[in-house]
Amino acid sequence: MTEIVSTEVATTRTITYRQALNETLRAELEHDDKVFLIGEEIGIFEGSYKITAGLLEDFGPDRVLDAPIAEEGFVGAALGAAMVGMRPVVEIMTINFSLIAIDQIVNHAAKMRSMFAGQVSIPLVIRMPGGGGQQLAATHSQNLEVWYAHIPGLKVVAPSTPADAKALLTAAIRDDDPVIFLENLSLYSAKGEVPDGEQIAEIGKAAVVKTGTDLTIVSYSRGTTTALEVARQLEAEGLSIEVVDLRSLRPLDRDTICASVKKTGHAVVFEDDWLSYGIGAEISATIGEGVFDFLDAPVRRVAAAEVPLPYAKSLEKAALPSAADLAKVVREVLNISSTPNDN
Amino acid sequence: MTEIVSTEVATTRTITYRQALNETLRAELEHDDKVFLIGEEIGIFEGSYKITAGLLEDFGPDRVLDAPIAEEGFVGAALGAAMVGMRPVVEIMTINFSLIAIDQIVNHAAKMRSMFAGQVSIPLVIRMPGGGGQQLAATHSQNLEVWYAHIPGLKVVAPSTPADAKALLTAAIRDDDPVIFLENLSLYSAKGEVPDGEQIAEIGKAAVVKTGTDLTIVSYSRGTTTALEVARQLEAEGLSIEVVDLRSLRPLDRDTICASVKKTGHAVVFEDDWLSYGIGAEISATIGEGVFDFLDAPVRRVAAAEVPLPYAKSLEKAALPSAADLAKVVREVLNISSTPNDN
Amino acid sequence: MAAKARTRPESTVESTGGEPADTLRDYYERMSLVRAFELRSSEMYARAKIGGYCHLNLGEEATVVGLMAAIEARDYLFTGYRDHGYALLRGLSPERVMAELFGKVTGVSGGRGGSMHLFDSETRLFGGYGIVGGQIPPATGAALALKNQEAAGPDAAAVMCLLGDGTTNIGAFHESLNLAGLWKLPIVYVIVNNGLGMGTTVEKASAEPELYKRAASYRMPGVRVDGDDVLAVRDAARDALRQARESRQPVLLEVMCYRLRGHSVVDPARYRSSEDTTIAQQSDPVPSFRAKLITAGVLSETDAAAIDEAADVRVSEAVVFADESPEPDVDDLFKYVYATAVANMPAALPGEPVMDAL
Amino acid sequence: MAAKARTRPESTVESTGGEPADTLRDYYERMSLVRAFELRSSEMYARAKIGGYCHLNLGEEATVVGLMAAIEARDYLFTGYRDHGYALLRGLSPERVMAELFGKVTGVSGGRGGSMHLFDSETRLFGGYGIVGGQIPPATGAALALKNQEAAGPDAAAVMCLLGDGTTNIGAFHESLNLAGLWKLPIVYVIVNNGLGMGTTVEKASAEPELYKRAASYRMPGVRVDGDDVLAVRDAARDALRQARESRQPVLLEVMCYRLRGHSVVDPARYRSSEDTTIAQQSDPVPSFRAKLITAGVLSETDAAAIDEAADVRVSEAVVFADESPEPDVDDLFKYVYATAVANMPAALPGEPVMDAL
Ligand SMILES: Cc1ncc(C[n+]2csc(CCOP(=O)(O)OP(=O)(O)O)c2C)c(N)n1
Ligand SMILES: Cc1ncc(C[n+]2csc(CCOP(=O)(O)OP(=O)(O)O)c2C)c(N)n1
Ligand SMILES: [Mg+2]
Ligand SMILES: [Mg+2]
Repeated sequence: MTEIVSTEVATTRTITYRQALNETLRAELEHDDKVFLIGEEIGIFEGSYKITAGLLEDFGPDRVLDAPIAEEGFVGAALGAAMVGMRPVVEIMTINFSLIAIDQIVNHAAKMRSMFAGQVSIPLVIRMPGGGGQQLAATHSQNLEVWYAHIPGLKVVAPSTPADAKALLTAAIRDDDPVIFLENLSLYSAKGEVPDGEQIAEIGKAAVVKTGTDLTIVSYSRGTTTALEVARQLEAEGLSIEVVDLRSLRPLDRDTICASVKKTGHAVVFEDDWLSYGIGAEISATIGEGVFDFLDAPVRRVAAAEVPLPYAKSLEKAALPSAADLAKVVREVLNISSTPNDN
Repeated sequence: MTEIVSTEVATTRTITYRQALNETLRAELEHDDKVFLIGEEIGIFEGSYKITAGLLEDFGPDRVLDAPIAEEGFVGAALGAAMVGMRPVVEIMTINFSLIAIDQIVNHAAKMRSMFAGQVSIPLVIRMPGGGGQQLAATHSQNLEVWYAHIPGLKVVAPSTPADAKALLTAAIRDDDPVIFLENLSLYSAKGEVPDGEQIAEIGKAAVVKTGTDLTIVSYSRGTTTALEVARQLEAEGLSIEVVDLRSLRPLDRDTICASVKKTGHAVVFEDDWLSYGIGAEISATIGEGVFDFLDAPVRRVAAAEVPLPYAKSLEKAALPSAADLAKVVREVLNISSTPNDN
Repeated sequence: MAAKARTRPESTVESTGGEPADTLRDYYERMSLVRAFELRSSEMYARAKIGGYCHLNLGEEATVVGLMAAIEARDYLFTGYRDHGYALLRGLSPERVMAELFGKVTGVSGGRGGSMHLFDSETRLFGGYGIVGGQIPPATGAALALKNQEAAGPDAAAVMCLLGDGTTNIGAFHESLNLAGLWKLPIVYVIVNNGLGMGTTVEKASAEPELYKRAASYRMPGVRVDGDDVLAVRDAARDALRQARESRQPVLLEVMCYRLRGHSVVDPARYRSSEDTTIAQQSDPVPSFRAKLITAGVLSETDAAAIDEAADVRVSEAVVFADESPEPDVDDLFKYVYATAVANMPAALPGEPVMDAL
Repeated sequence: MAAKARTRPESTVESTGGEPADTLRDYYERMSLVRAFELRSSEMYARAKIGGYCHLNLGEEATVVGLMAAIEARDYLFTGYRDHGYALLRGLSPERVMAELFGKVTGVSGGRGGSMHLFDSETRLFGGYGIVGGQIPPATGAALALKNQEAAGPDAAAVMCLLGDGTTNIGAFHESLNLAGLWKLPIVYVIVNNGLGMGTTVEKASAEPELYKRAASYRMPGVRVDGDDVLAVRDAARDALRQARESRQPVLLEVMCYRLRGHSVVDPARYRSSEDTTIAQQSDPVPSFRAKLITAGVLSETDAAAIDEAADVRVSEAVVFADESPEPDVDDLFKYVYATAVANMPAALPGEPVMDAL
């Protein structure tokens, strides 16, 4: 399922996404003494979502650095440390707060190497969770990954499984460019098989996480979990659904997406962000351009309603895309096409 | 060309985009004493691009307020003033610097009305130019409008002519919601016919600025100028090109776009931002979904190369989309289709 | 660690003696109401009646009461996410505050904001903000508008902007205070210094931990006051507001208090030393003010018990109201996104097509 | 207005006497080189050889020379966009600096950065930044790395971070200085206070216009020095750097100087009063240092003229070099976007299809 560049062993364990991140951070802190962690409350508090539990104790305050509430300051400081040879891994509590640091990320980290003609590299990882559905209300429930995905100079990955979390985080930390590492609040406790030993994924590659012949669902991060759930459920109805997990939003693996849709002739994007100008727009445009002649029905997008997400459970639920919404649209797309398997 | 809600007269004058903005700001300062201007160097310096020339002198420092270099602070202050009944019009020198204020714009201005159940309105206009092509290098040459276009709670307009600049700015200032008013460095000196008297455009409406039957070019802001130029040039070759000027990026007028493509069967988007996840992605996706059955060829996008824009003229020119690039792609799209006029 | 590490210097403002008994009793009633409300909120969170994040004013009751006794109805109040007590004492009914926490349509923000985003235009409670420091620029802008809308004087309105100690390290704090100092705005910035930003002590967050001293960077008076002393807080805040409204002199007021529990209801605060917890408990302003009033003969034990009992009943009523209120109607999902209707506003639910077939 | 409005208080640092004649002559040579380079840049801009924005150090030559005389080769330098003089005195050849301004591949940043973005990894000139305040967090982070990479001491490296007076009002300034003060980082923040941020005077931008005093918010020493006095600037900067490298004590150093012309080469500075312009011209450090050295017998009129002439020749050579250098190759457009190649990196030119047909 994960496109692995180097593997060592075959044994696996079932652990949570949180645990996979924690273990990978630990392994990378051990692997390279230029790696250090920086963020708010990652030390004594062990992280808002406990991703860094135990690390301060074992690596000390120079390697696991608690920062004041100053996102622009400490993200920029991490960038500066990267410029002089360190390999900082930043935690921003949630993607919502990254807006305060975005000048440092987009106007600086993303541009320096180009603007200075390759004289400096920025081996910087910025980890942060996005996601709604926890009743955190409008300012704390955003999925703004499309902003970062739009920016040359950044790499943006969004793993959907514990195994990918491990392999992509390792790759991100070893990569010499700024990598936005997108986590998701609702994935932290998700469990999955994770191979032991060093695992390094290839950034920029999507994965076909379930094969099928009737329709392709394209998703990423927590969306892939839902996509797989819906695909399996529809299998019982005799529909054969392929699921493409993007894994990397920038670079975008257009070949894998288009190859899948070329085969199935139908595509639905499932995304947690707002519909207009969201991740799905690029996926749909890519499919429309790449495999126009193979497409039997319009590409549809299942995305969040375009409102600042309300706190009330009823409204929040209505606004966020669900498995039921996805299943409904998949059925609509397949009904629209004359024959499900006509290509 | 402009969808006008109210008009008074028929006389027009030929003035620059800059002049249209300046006169409109003046008219609105006169029209409503709750309107005030705030921004860096808009007073004594008369604006980095001289849009506010003469206004400090005529309206005084309470109505034309020079702010320190503190984008987050003064944009947020304008928002706060809007909350208690004022109608601030902010100038941010360029869209690049808006990143420093983006937490106030996106996490606050865009969300307050929803989050507080309509108890407060935010009649706030944020004017700023985007655009490359002036050798301002990577950090000063961005087109990040897609970021704002993605955000519910904001309205985002991007006029391409002096007349629209006037009518949309008037509409924006009279609107009770936060409006991102996108200007463009390379349009300021562009001239056009502007009707005298009060002009108020309807926000959320695109305009067919040239009719044609073979292919639709969708664009906005300075791109529309190039699109019209290319359309006229191709007319000489016997091609009939329709040009849709989006004018409003949020809300997006999908009906006008799709109605045009339904007629022409072919579409090209011309945009100044980076291709992946740019404005064109949504336009392409919209067309793919809205008029799938009428589309005779894939929708193509002509956008900027995905690099931080270099300073050197040669590289800058290569990276930015030109009239020649657009003409080439229009020809490619029409060649791909069996007959140019087959629908 | 927080409490131990930081010395609490002499308050720069002295609490006035000779306060009428009625006032003192009234203040105790308010403190007791906030205490009861917060304890019940914690309980309701545990029972999953409240979701999301939920931050309490436990331990800060004297600060809340003192500040809200100083502010006038015409003034505007902006605060962070630790806002329940301020909303209650701004005059909002416990019913409507609890209903907001429950995400009900009867809540102060229609159920859309939740605990962090209480807002009431009538009483000029102008939010409730969850992004650290996010309230500071808008509060400053409200003061800018006031300055231009009315003349300075004892009857002028002012703005009070609350923020935490940890919040002083964010850029928006600096940018805003500079604007206020430069433009002479009628605003009082109140640092509610409870010694901790989540698990981080002031000393580990601020290079200058005597936060009121940061006012000097903006030629603004900086004042520190004991937050467990309700009268001292009130007087310091009144004086600061007076300067703001009469002289357009912005002020930075630092109020020293303790956070009795974790950062939010789900935080067990294991990072906190037992000494620190002990000090915070010993400084608890509710029992200590109660004891003081009893010693002074303002209240009898029975009176005090009756007040606490009444507060509890009041909060119970609020819970019943909140519980019985309906959730917002899903049909109203898009209701408040925009004030001015324009063409083509998005209104699709997830999975709906972007447009009808042409 | 700027110059008139602000009093220039006694420098808190005194310039040392008894400087060797060679050193003084050397400093004059440097000042003269910067002056000649900047005047020629202005001319080349007018001839459209230089594009974009172009900001000059005219009037700031004593500051530039003094600061660059203090910094050591092992130290890192971060600056804003007004960076030509610093690059020259960091040891970059006028050829490579001028070539960058011309957008040529031989430029210090390969023609990709232009005037605002000079960078040279070898001499540790770490940019050249065009976003106001953008350099401050990275400079702070470089100091953080240094602190962890090596021990404090006279041979340790430090960071010098330059910024303008107007830049002190942005949030990144506050956040960064707080981190430096908190973590005891080896960094010196230098405010090059030329009295103006574009058309705005310090007094209209900063509530506390004595900017060095803002250091107190971070328990950091704040020092102000006369920027027209090259020796005073050098000594103050050396002392600050010493504290940074030996004691990990960050310092805020404010250098008072004048901007001789407009904000950038295209700004006629009409907003400036004639008095202010006069004062700036009278304070011009190049002729005044020249006169001082002649009076002191360090230089003869002929020597001085020869130095100026040599500087001019040097710059002429740079112009020829820049002019004759090639522009970057369009095939290299994507060359530096990423350091680590990964799958599917975008490399399409405008109008190319997003992917080959499958
Ligand atoms: C910009 C931003 N960064 C981080 C957070 C997460 N966060 C919420 S509260 C908090 C601590 C704030 O501490 P303080 O200002 O002392 O207020 P207190 O909670 O003590 O009332 C943090 C870091 C946030 N909400 N916004
Ligand atoms: C964030 C940001 N806001 C605004 C600008 C536009 N701008 C460029 S230079 C400048 C003035 C800076 O003044 P100062 O810090 O005093 O430096 P000086 O130009 O005097 O050297 C401004 C406002 C910018 N580049 N970046
Ligand atoms: Mg606190
Ligand atoms: Mg300046």
